[in-house]
Amino acid sequence: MKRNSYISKVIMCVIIFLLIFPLGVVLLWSFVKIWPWPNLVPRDFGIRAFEYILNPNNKSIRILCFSVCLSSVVTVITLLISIPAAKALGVYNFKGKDFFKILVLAPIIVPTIAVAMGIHVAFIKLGLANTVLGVVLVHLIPCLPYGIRILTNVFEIIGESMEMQARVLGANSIQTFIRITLPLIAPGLLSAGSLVFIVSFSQYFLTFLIGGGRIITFSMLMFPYIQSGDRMMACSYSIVFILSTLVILLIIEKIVRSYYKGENYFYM
Amino acid sequence: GNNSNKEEYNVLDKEWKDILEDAKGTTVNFYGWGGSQKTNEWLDDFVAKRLKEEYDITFNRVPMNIDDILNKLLGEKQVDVKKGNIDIVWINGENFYTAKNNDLLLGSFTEKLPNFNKYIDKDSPEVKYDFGFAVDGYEAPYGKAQFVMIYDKVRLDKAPKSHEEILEMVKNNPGKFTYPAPPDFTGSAFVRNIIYDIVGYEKFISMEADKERIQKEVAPAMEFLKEIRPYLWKEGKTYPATIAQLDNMFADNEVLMTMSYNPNHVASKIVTGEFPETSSVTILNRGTIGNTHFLTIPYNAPNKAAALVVIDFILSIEAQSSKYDPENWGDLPVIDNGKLNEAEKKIFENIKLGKGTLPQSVLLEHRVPEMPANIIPIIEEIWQENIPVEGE
Amino acid sequence: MCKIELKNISKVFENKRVLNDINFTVNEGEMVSLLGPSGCGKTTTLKIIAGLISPDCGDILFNEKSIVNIPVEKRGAVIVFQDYLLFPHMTVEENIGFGLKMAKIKRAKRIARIKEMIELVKLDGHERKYPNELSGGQKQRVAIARALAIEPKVLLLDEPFSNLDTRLRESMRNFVCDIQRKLKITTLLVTHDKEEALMTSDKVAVMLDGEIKQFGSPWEIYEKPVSTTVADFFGEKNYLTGEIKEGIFYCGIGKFRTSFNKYSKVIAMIRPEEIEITDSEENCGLWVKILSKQYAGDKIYYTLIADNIQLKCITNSKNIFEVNQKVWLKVDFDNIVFFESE
Amino acid sequence: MCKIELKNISKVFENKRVLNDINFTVNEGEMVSLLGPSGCGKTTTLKIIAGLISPDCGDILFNEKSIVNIPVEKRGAVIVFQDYLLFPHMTVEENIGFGLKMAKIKRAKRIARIKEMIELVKLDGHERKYPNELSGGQKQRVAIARALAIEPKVLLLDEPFSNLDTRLRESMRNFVCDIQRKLKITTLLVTHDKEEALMTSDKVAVMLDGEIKQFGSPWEIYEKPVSTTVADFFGEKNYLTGEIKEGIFYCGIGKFRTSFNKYSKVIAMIRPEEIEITDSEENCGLWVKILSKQYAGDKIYYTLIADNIQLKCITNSKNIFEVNQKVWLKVDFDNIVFFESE
Amino acid sequence: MYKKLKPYIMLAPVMIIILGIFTMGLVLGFFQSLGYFPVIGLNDFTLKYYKEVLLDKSFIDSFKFSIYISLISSVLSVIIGVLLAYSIFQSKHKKGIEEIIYKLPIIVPHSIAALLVYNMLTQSGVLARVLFSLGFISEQAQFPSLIFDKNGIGIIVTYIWKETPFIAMVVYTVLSNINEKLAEAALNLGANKRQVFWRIILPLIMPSILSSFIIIFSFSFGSFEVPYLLGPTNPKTLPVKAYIEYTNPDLTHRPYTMVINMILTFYSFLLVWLYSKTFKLISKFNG
Ligand SMILES: Nc1ncnc2c1ncn2[C@@H]1O[C@H](COP(=O)(O)OP(=O)(O)OP(=O)(O)O)[C@@H](O)[C@H]1O
Ligand SMILES: Nc1ncnc2c1ncn2[C@@H]1O[C@H](COP(=O)(O)OP(=O)(O)OP(=O)(O)O)[C@@H](O)[C@H]1O
Ligand SMILES: NCCCCNCCCN
Ligand SMILES: [Mg+2]
Ligand SMILES: [Mg+2]
Repeated sequence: MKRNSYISKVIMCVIIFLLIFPLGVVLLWSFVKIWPWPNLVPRDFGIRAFEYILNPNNKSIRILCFSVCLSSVVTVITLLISIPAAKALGVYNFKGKDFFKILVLAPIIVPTIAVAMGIHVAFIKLGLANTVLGVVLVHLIPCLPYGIRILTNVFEIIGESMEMQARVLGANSIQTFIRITLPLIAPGLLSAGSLVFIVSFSQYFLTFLIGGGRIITFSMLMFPYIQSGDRMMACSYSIVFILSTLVILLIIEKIVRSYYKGENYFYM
Repeated sequence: GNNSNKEEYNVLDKEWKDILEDAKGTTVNFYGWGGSQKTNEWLDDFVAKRLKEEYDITFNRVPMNIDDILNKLLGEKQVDVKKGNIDIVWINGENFYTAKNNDLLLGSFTEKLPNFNKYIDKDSPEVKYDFGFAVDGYEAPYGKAQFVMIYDKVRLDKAPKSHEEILEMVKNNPGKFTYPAPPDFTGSAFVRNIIYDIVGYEKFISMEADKERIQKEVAPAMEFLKEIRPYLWKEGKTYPATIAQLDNMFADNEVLMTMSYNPNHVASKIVTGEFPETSSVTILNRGTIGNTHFLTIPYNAPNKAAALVVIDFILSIEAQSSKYDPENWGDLPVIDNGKLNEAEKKIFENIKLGKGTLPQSVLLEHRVPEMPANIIPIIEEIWQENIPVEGE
Repeated sequence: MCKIELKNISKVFENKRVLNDINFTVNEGEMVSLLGPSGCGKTTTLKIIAGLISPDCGDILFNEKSIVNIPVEKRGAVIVFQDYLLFPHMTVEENIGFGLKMAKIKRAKRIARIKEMIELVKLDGHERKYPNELSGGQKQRVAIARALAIEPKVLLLDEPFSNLDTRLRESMRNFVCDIQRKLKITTLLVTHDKEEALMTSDKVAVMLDGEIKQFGSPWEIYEKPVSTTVADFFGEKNYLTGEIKEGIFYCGIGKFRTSFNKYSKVIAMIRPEEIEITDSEENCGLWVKILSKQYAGDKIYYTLIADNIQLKCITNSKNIFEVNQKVWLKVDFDNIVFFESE
Repeated sequence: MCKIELKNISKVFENKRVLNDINFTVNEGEMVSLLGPSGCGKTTTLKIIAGLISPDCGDILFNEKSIVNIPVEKRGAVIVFQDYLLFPHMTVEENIGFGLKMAKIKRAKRIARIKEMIELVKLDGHERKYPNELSGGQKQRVAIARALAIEPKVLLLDEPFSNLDTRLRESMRNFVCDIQRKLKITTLLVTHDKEEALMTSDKVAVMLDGEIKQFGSPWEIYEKPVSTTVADFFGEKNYLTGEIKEGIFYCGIGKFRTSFNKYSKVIAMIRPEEIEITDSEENCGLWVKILSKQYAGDKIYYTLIADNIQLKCITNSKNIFEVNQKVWLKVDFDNIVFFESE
Repeated sequence: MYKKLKPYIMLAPVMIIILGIFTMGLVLGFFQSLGYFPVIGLNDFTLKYYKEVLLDKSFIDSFKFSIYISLISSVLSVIIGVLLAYSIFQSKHKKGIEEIIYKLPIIVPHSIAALLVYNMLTQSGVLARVLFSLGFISEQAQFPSLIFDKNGIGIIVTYIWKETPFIAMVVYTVLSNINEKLAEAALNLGANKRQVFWRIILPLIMPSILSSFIIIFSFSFGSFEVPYLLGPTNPKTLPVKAYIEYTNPDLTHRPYTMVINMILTFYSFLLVWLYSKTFKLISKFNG
């Protein structure tokens, strides 16, 4: 028993190291001026990129805040409509269930550029192009599959019996949802939520197209630098991108946990 | 804004002072590639600030790749959107051709711009033609680029100045040279430069887009590329996909040379510290391709008046000289030197040349025109068919 | 205060008819026990009443009104599930207070009520524990407390005491019955404990294979079972097949006088506790041998053999006999139950 | 065939001592019942023996060898869990066959064994069902079958029959006992059913508050409880505090002759079934009134009152008395248990 | 009646968005693949683009390469991801920092991931430098070609790096929702830890593994960024081919883009469908 958990600890540490080390290199690169072969350590450091990002003229920070809000809204909406769908797919048996299960994956399966123009035309017709609402809606597309699939798995495991118990005790469907379903799926909600946030936060093609430049997100600022190969810029933007996402996710996690923990103390 | 639909329609009929009046207090949306810190900074810090001071125009830069811009316009065109978002687009070459051909642009507007009339040599092929296509006033020149190759004096003592010297260099330094695979913009330009260097440029300038003919003409160049292939990086079995990667490989000492369509590129890379101080540019003796990049206005620009004002401002001495300063951007000016007075000439002369770059005069001496844009994809196709080898 | 009527309820699961035309009525404030072997459909019946499963056909009336279309939470019928179903993310307190909160009971009142319930189910000191920190019996008590806390109109108990020891079971049972009587909660109790069923209920329903086989007062069910299967349900019985002719019952172990004469071919059911054994010969005895013996504290279970027929016998543990001992057996055939045999 | 010894086992959960210095031995092939109120630590004890929880201190020996460092799966001690813990993704068959598969039993043999077990626990026709399609009792039977299928050395049963009806319970119990005896499986049975404990076990351990209070044969435990708490465990008792002087027991309801004379200040424990009531005055009777009565099929529970002292009495249901009737009470004070009182 | 409709009602909002926004896009894309694109003057329906693309000899190579990349990377991601999730779950005595940091790569967009793997694995990358300074290689050229190589190592590594934490996160979420007493029960019945994992844990988390596999497989099968940035010049993956056609300023190339995309879409659906079917078969008969 002891030996086994030792082995799994080692496996865990090795994998985590391999996952994290390259990120450390990214962090390093965001301060690197020049790093010629075969040096193990960069020759010269600088903070040009961070200076640029913090320069208010190019509005990076303002756009970052806007992006965070936008993606948060997208995340909330995605989760709200994913929960019933996931519950239907996870708990109930009905005709065409398998079909729906594959269909919700469509946005991942169908390459975005194949549908982009059609979506754009449709959004223009609906008057949604170049609006925040339009961007929010179009972000739902790549986000929904993640939300639904993860929550479906969770619902498959927890089933419906707890909700039934709550109903029997006099909770109506809304109360049941808030008091029982939500807390029970909270861990899954956190996973799904963070993933959805990330997917929305890193969307740029659809944002370009539907936002039309009216709506500028942080990834739209960042991607040109990645493409242009300015590693210091790209890495700095990435670091800001990663850190802000991380902060958001940690805050959400804290809030969720404290909400349900807090219940223990002032639940009456 | 304070310009109704009707006025927009007639913006090209208006007096310049009315246009200035209309533009006042409005916002203009400038769409273009946003992958260069210097370029962005110049627009955000200099242009935006000056526009506000001078014309009370709010300058909004939107970083967007040209293909996304075109797709957006194309989508709007399908539904016939009268009022879009884009006021100014940074464009050139094939993309301009596409936009113009599909009626995505406002029309001939350059004659309206006082600075265009005052400073630009309208008869220069670099202004009249964009990759061989007639501009017809649909776009105004913004800056000039010219193909150069970049090397590090410390690592490579003799920079190649012709295709023969390139062959010699790769033979001496196997695995230390490569170029981005077309259709990368710069990689494609390298291939064309080799073609020019081997078979001359003249016959291409007015050539039809006929694949067989082109194939025959470029055959010697393809032979050359095959000849150097075994001495290239990874024995020419694969090529970097983007110029950005080649730049990084050069910065990391993985290869001896990189290349650029911007002769001042090396200077800014030295300033940022990415390239060593000893980096320098070289050009081919038989000339390297130069081109001009332009600014245009989409057919459905919401604020055409301000777009005109902004483009006019960018054509001013102040803007062009500021842009030329390697401290700011280092982009070659489009202004005709002959149309400047002494004081104005002085302004340009006083600008310190960037590290590692060549003086404008040397560049202009070795400048050859671009091929027509519709030939380029054919050449890229030919390259694709001839050069890359499938794995063993 | 709610009268429950089940009318022709049927339910099929995967081609298997689990409930077949169930009909019974529980009057206001009554406590009815539902007995039946494992898998006969008891839980399903409760779930249908609560609204967790909808019946394939039939109707359920609460106070003469059909409720099949009323949502679960509006029915006011609370189940205590066989497998507890405590909310894992809530403490004992919170679990118990859940229904009260749903009913929007004021905080102060709620706290008082939770405290009261916790005392009644003897879980003081466990208030802040989460379900996974409780023992089986403790979980069951929380489930009971949670249901009773909201004083439901209808209480559906699915083997609520199965994991409790005898004493606790008794006290919980008394406590539930008290509340039930005081508040006139119409109650349906599923239990496997026949004593529990007989002692606590106003009526008993015996269910077999998805059908109600007998529905009546405890006394009726125990003393006048309609069939041997129902009878068997209250402990193993001795059955003697035989004939009654002119007041005499002829069977494998002998002939006995009886006053019963409805049928001639009969099965006599003799409860093991109706058989007396002694070592002193008294009137009209029968000579049997003890085959085996099991000590059960206040009782002893014997297996007797008489003329190749095995008989079960339960006596109190005052007279202890040994295996293989020969004893005299006494049965009062006047008071036993006869079923017609075909 | 395995002797189990528990030596000074203790366990603390969150500052609460759940097991306190537990010591007992189960001999090879013996069946020992573990009784105790809910939450006293029975499940914890079983889990410690199986290796699912490690004790804070103490040692466990299987056949004189310490096994605290042997992993769970090597111990060969199988638990039937109180909450079944069936594998939700496996059918009934697969659940039952799981242990066999783990033991690398050949397919053909496995199938035969699974079939046999399914028949024994009477689940024919449910082979292909998943746990969530089973009733409570059916689940419990699968859990039992799953454990027995692998014929373990040590069998730990945690209230294995709590959700079964009396008859099934009895037949399952007999079946488990048969296997247990045949294969000499050392068995520890947690049960709340005192009869079950007394009837099936070689020894009984009574656990209270994490301590073994008494360990002995069923007869010892029932007839010679070491304390009133142990005694109470087998049903409610009547306790009379009094004094014994010169062969006479003086107490609240009168004075009685007795042969017991160890202590003078005593508590007499009278089991409700040791009290006889009649309506005809016989020798040495006492006059009492019936306060309440509960019908329980073969028995009737009476509460009697004599001189303001309530007494519980259980009689068979032959003589039925009415509430408020006055009856004569008879107790054999020679054979009752006296505890010393302080 | 309501009971029967309920799941459909619950799915409705999602379906309205997915179908509503998607159908329009898909139909237009499909029309364009058939050569109908009026705005640029293509007005006739034709199958010629399909024919051209399907007959192109490099198409098959690209197709194989795409499948190879996404299959290898998805399978490896799943294996490593499950291993990671399970080992974190196992070694979890109290909540550690590892529970957060392993998720970091999920936050990183794919293009940054490509950049990052590039930084690590090129001949002048961190790994090569480390090997050089340890004396394992004496010059850059000795370092194997892992980026832009025909085996797609760079692409695969990037996907693995990116998707492993994704799998681990999903699996870990599900793992922590599984009643851990089931594992106890299995141990108790004589299963060792390995068997507990294979027989109890894995089957229970299998549905989640399946759906995350499908997600990452279709994602990597259909996205161009990583192979575009790190792939060899030849063969290109299908999405890269489609992307290059898409960015061709000559809009008459657009139908080729759409043909490739339609083929991609078709095959993805086919593979996902086949996969879930076989999975069902396997799980039915393994008893
Ligand atoms: N994980 C835990 N954390 C804290 N306390 C626990 C935990 N598990 C059990 N307990 C406590 O330990 C005590 C003994 O539990 P155990 O499950 O052994 O009781 P039991 O004798 O089996 O009771 P029952 O008959 O009700 O099943 C109980 O008071 C219970 O609340
Ligand atoms: N979801 C289901 N699918 C298929 N069969 C089911 C389902 N639920 C229950 N059953 C079957 O219906 C029958 C009745 O189940 P029910 O739970 O009502 O029994 P019960 O009387 O409560 O038994 P127990 O005393 O064992 O709990 C059982 O045979 C069971 O196997
Ligand atoms: N393009 C960025 C998308 C990031 C989300 N990836 C989640 C993992 C599955 N592909
Ligand atoms: Mg049941
Ligand atoms: Mg227990």
